Amino acid sequence: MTTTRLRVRQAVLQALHDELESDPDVVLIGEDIAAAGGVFKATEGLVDTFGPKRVIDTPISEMGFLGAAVGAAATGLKPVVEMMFIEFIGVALDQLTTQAARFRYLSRGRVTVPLVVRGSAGAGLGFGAQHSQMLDHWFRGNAGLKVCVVSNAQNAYGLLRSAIRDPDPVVVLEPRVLYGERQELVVGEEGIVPLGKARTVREGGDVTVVTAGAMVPVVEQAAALMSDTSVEIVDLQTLVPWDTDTVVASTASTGRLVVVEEGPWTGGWSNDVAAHVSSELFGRLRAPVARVTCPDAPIPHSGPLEARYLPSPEYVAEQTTRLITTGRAPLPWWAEEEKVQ
Amino acid sequence: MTTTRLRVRQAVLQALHDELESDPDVVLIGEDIAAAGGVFKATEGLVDTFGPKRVIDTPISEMGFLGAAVGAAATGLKPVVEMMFIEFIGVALDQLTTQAARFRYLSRGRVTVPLVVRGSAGAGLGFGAQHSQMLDHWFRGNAGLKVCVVSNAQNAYGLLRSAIRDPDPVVVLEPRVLYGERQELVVGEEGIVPLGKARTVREGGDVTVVTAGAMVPVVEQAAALMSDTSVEIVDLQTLVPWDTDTVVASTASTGRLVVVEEGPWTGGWSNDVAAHVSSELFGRLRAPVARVTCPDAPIPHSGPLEARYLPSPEYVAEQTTRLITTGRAPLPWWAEEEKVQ
Amino acid sequence: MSADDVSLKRRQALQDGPVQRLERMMEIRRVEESVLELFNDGYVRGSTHLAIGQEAVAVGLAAAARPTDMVACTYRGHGTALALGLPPEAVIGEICGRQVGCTDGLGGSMHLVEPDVGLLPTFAIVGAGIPVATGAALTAWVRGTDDAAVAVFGDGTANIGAFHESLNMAATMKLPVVFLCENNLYGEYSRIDRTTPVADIADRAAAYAMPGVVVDGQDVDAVTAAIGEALARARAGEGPTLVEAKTYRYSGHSRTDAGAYRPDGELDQWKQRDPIELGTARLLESGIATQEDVAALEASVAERVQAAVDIVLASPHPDETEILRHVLAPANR
Amino acid sequence: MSADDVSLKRRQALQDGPVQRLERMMEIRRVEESVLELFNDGYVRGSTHLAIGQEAVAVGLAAAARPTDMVACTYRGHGTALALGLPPEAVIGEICGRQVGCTDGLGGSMHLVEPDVGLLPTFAIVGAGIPVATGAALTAWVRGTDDAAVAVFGDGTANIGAFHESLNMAATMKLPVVFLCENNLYGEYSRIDRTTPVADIADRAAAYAMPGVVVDGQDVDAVTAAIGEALARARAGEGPTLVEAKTYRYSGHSRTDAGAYRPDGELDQWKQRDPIELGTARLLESGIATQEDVAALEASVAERVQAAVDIVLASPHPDETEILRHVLAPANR
Ligand SMILES: Cc1ncc(C[n+]2csc(CCOP(=O)(O)OP(=O)(O)O)c2C)c(N)n1
Ligand SMILES: Cc1ncc(C[n+]2csc(CCOP(=O)(O)OP(=O)(O)O)c2C)c(N)n1
Ligand SMILES: [Mg+2]
Ligand SMILES: [Mg+2]
Repeated sequence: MTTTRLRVRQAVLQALHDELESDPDVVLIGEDIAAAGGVFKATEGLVDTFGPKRVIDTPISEMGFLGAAVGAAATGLKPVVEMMFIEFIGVALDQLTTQAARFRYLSRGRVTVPLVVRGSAGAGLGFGAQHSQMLDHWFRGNAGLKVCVVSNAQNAYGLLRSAIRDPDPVVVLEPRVLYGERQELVVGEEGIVPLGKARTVREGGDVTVVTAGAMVPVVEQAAALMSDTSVEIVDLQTLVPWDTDTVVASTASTGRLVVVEEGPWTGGWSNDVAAHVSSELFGRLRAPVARVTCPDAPIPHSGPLEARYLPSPEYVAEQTTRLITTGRAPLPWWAEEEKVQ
Repeated sequence: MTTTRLRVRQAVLQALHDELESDPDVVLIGEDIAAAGGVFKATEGLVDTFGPKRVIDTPISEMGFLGAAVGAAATGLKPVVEMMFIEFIGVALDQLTTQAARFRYLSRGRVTVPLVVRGSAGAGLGFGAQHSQMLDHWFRGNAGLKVCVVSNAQNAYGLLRSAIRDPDPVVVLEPRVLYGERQELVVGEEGIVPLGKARTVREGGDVTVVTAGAMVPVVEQAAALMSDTSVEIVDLQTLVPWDTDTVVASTASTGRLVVVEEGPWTGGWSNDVAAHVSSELFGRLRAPVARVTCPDAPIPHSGPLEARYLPSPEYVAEQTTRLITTGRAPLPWWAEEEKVQ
Repeated sequence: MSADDVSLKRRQALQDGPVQRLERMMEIRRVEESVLELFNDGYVRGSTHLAIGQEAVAVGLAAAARPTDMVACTYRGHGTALALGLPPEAVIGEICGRQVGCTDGLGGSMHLVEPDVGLLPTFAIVGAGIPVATGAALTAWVRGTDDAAVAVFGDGTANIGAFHESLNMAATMKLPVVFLCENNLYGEYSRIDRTTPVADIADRAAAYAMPGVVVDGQDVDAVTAAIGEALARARAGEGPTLVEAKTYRYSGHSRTDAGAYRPDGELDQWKQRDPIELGTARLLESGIATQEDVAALEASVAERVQAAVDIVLASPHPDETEILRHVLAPANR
Repeated sequence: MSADDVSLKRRQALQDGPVQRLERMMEIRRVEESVLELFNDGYVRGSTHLAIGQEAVAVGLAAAARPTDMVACTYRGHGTALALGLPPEAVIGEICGRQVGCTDGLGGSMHLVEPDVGLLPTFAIVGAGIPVATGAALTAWVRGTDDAAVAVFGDGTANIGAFHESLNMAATMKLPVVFLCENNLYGEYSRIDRTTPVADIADRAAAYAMPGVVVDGQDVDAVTAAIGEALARARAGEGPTLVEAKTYRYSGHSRTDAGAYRPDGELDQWKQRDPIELGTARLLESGIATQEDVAALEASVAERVQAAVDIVLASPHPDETEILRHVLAPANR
């Protein structure tokens, strides 16, 4: 078992490297990923090693190059597309959801699309309202597509390798705010993280907190703040299909569930988790399922506002504590503010 | 109060006519909506009455004309865009979600986008995997945008007029399968249906069924099948913001909630409703909240399969009855099938 | 013989000569006419887009391309699918949602497919196939094979962003792809001059420093030659070509459209250059076939298509469990 | 005097003469330099895209257009915003996320706005502003006013679908819009020849039967004239024009980019045609200004920008409750 210390961005690079090396059908496609090594340097040097037919720079044409990746995948390659900021797929969504995710079905398994779309995502760096969203909701209600979210260097590496090997299209969201985070991780085959499996980050008995992506370290910090509470933390890793078994089992054992999502209150995956668990464990929960999310608002640029917009460790701890002590789902901060007004 | 008997498509036409007439800033934009009167004939004759500067044919350029509508709205017009099949917005989503829905915020209220996007949506007519989805999930998790779904001629008329008058962008989904349905409805000011308010279709005491769009008549038929059960039916009408008060009050009185959604199991609005009600009425429900949806699969063309894909009155009745009799959320049919396999 | 063997054989038959190409055009016409009848008899749900009048483009493409050249085609794809090799029952069966259809009836009229003769799943979203064909060409470019790809699309589609992005990208990278515009003068109910300020779509090639060629889309030999040349350029690493075939659809846009927006006489004028009649006349003139040969061809085509219709109507709808198959790879469900 | 009055006054000042236009170019340069300093000092979060070297395009546009002509501009918009009239503190304040910024600090560097001088919210998504400007022109066309609209975008953006769709639609409808391409040779880290097979973006106008004009983007007078002509065509109902201004950005694409991908000497070569130096030389030559006048201008600009920076740094961040304001209209929350 090989371990090494890498930042999240380097782990992505390593995963891409390892897959390019082990499978000649893997190609990378995106804007400024070859000569320039990518805006986030997640493809740095790969064109030197693998050449310009494996690491392919494109014009600024998301529909064109995402669609080209779909066509390449349908004809035998395994393209990995870099969507520099995941918002950019808003000009090309059709190719992923309405084309790529339909080919298998519309050919009864004869034309398949082993495509990966990696996108940097999420808030926290002041990129403002058009460069800070998670946008997983665009992909989730779309059969044929898998969606995962990275939370550390290990799963940045391991989920990406799984995604590339997967015979169907997969979206991998990489929270931009984590790119610089460093960790000792396992690389090589043992470092591969399967799709569809959650990871229990920390065990505990009082409450289960299910989360993903950049909220994982936030929840870890929140748990550290709640010294009197034994918090079990589950990192979903894959949002579609999400690991219902792990979440239900954990919640059954703690009797309480808080779902912490980076994303707006309305329409996010935390609703799916809350709906499922509430129904599955009906009558067996000690408190209602609580959701901790961002408000229904565009993401502000200004530092203090963006910090407020995102769930903080303090806020997660406070909401969780209130759930436990009151046995009722606490109102989110903006609802409290509205009540005051 | 003026009433008249119209099909859903005619109610849409009437609403457009009335708004074009009462507000010179209203313009219609879309493919083949002027000379040809629209693929679904929802704009028939309007160009003759209001002229080619009010009812505007465009090239096949969804990004171009949706974006133009955004620009026109930002500079004082009130454009109503026809998205012939709502899937087509997959090549243009950015303009609605990332531009239109952000202008107010990014100008602190000084540049606003009173835009309506009407799209025919949903399954049931054999249009296949790329012309049959609801796709409301693309719009829901996007602050700044409202979303409503039509279920009859009255709200086809009334929601559209509200949407056009609304100072913010609104998506109106029109289930294609309902266009031919005829009803006596109120037109004029009294026929306007406010956004954000659900409609209690039928009162009952045993179970609340919350639904929307083309599932409303399906649920009505289901209720008729369940002669021993007193079913209260709530038509949400608006998905964002949805009427939590009406749903919670109804469910509080019946003690049971079934949410019937045309859309896949994963990622749909029924999760939001289930999550909210489960939490809000924790400990006060007689059974878990049940969801009745389509499976996570592309929409099949073949008639019998499409009929199976969509919740039928029989299926809704059966699921609802099982919920009531067992006190547990029934498995959906595809999970039953998987268990058997 | 498996279904795809049949398709391949049918495809190869086009190489046998002009008679076979004429026959295929006749078959396409007859299938489209049957589809119309089946529609009127209530066997067809959803939408169907007929390509009567455009047979020469489909057959010319199929004659020029290899079965390994991948084709991205549109919802108006019955003719192209038949030309590329799909047997009539696979096409008609799909349109009727029957098991015998090429996607088991799950796709419908707008979704035909047969990868073994190069037909990618056809596209119901305007323009979506253009980047996908470009991607198929990318595969050939990456692998260094001499395969090429073809994107088939209409005149109206030349106004959508994917057209622009794909032509630019293909030209920049010199990808082996042919952009084949079937200019039938209309996008749905709009005549081209109401949506497009240039007369020839081929002129847009200059914006990408790419050759643009106009070809008579009613002349199967001319189409075959033009696409053949473009494919040869592509295989030689000289990059993409935009080929515009001037053609006409006799019917309206889709099943519900009578085409009333067309100027008087336009249809009749185009019918005077009917691709099947032109093809027939040429064979007769050159002595390759006699009137009797042609009549026999017509009869055998009619018979074959009728047999296909019978097969289709005897074929069941797919089983309900099919809904859940092929959503994801088996191990991945 | 409200903020927008200040902006309008500043906009009108550009009509006073060449000195004012030179001064505005100097101000833009000085603001961009300050932004870089503020960034290095940790006051700027997220991304910033400087337009040093491109000042003449911004000022030429602002001089040619009326405040009622709506402009859709990009994330590289500080210069255009200042040229159109926004005062330095509104721009710098926004970049620093302060209350004094033009969106109260909620937008940041990529999102500037001032409708009273025609600046729509600037666009951080490549190409998104082009259809929106087309829509602003649509409003003028529907209402029959003689306002026009301008879409500002880069060379790299000429490869995105929205460009194509908008130019086609505007040409078909003869909408009063000017498509202004700031060709600074690079889209992020890619030189234009690696992504675009034509040398002049203006050549693409032919694909829409629209005039395409190349103008020296370093010469503020030339830019003013070219855009002025295009606007006059637009107002006269003659339709859109594609104007390509050849220019150069001295810095990298964004804050983190040193621009190392550029060939040696390229930057220096362009600096020899610096828009501010060219403008200064012209004023000196024509005797409109003396060296002393220019020095005084420079000093006053530096002072004004420094004052703006002071205002910004004294301005608080917006209040947290601002997050929830302006999501929807007040009655609609
Ligand atoms: C993105 C998108 N917009 C609109 C449509 C509806 N639509 C289907 S076919 C068609 C006309 C296409 O015209 P053209 O490209 O000339 O092809 P033709 O139908 O004439 O073969 C339109 C507008 C669609 N399917 N997809
Ligand atoms: C749809 C989309 N794709 C990619 C980007 C990332 N991006 C931002 S600026 C830029 C380069 C644009 O180049 P150009 O049009 O030449 O404008 P310039 O930056 O040179 O002014 C890119 C690729 C984006 N913001 N939006
Ligand atoms: Mg056409
Ligand atoms: Mg540039």
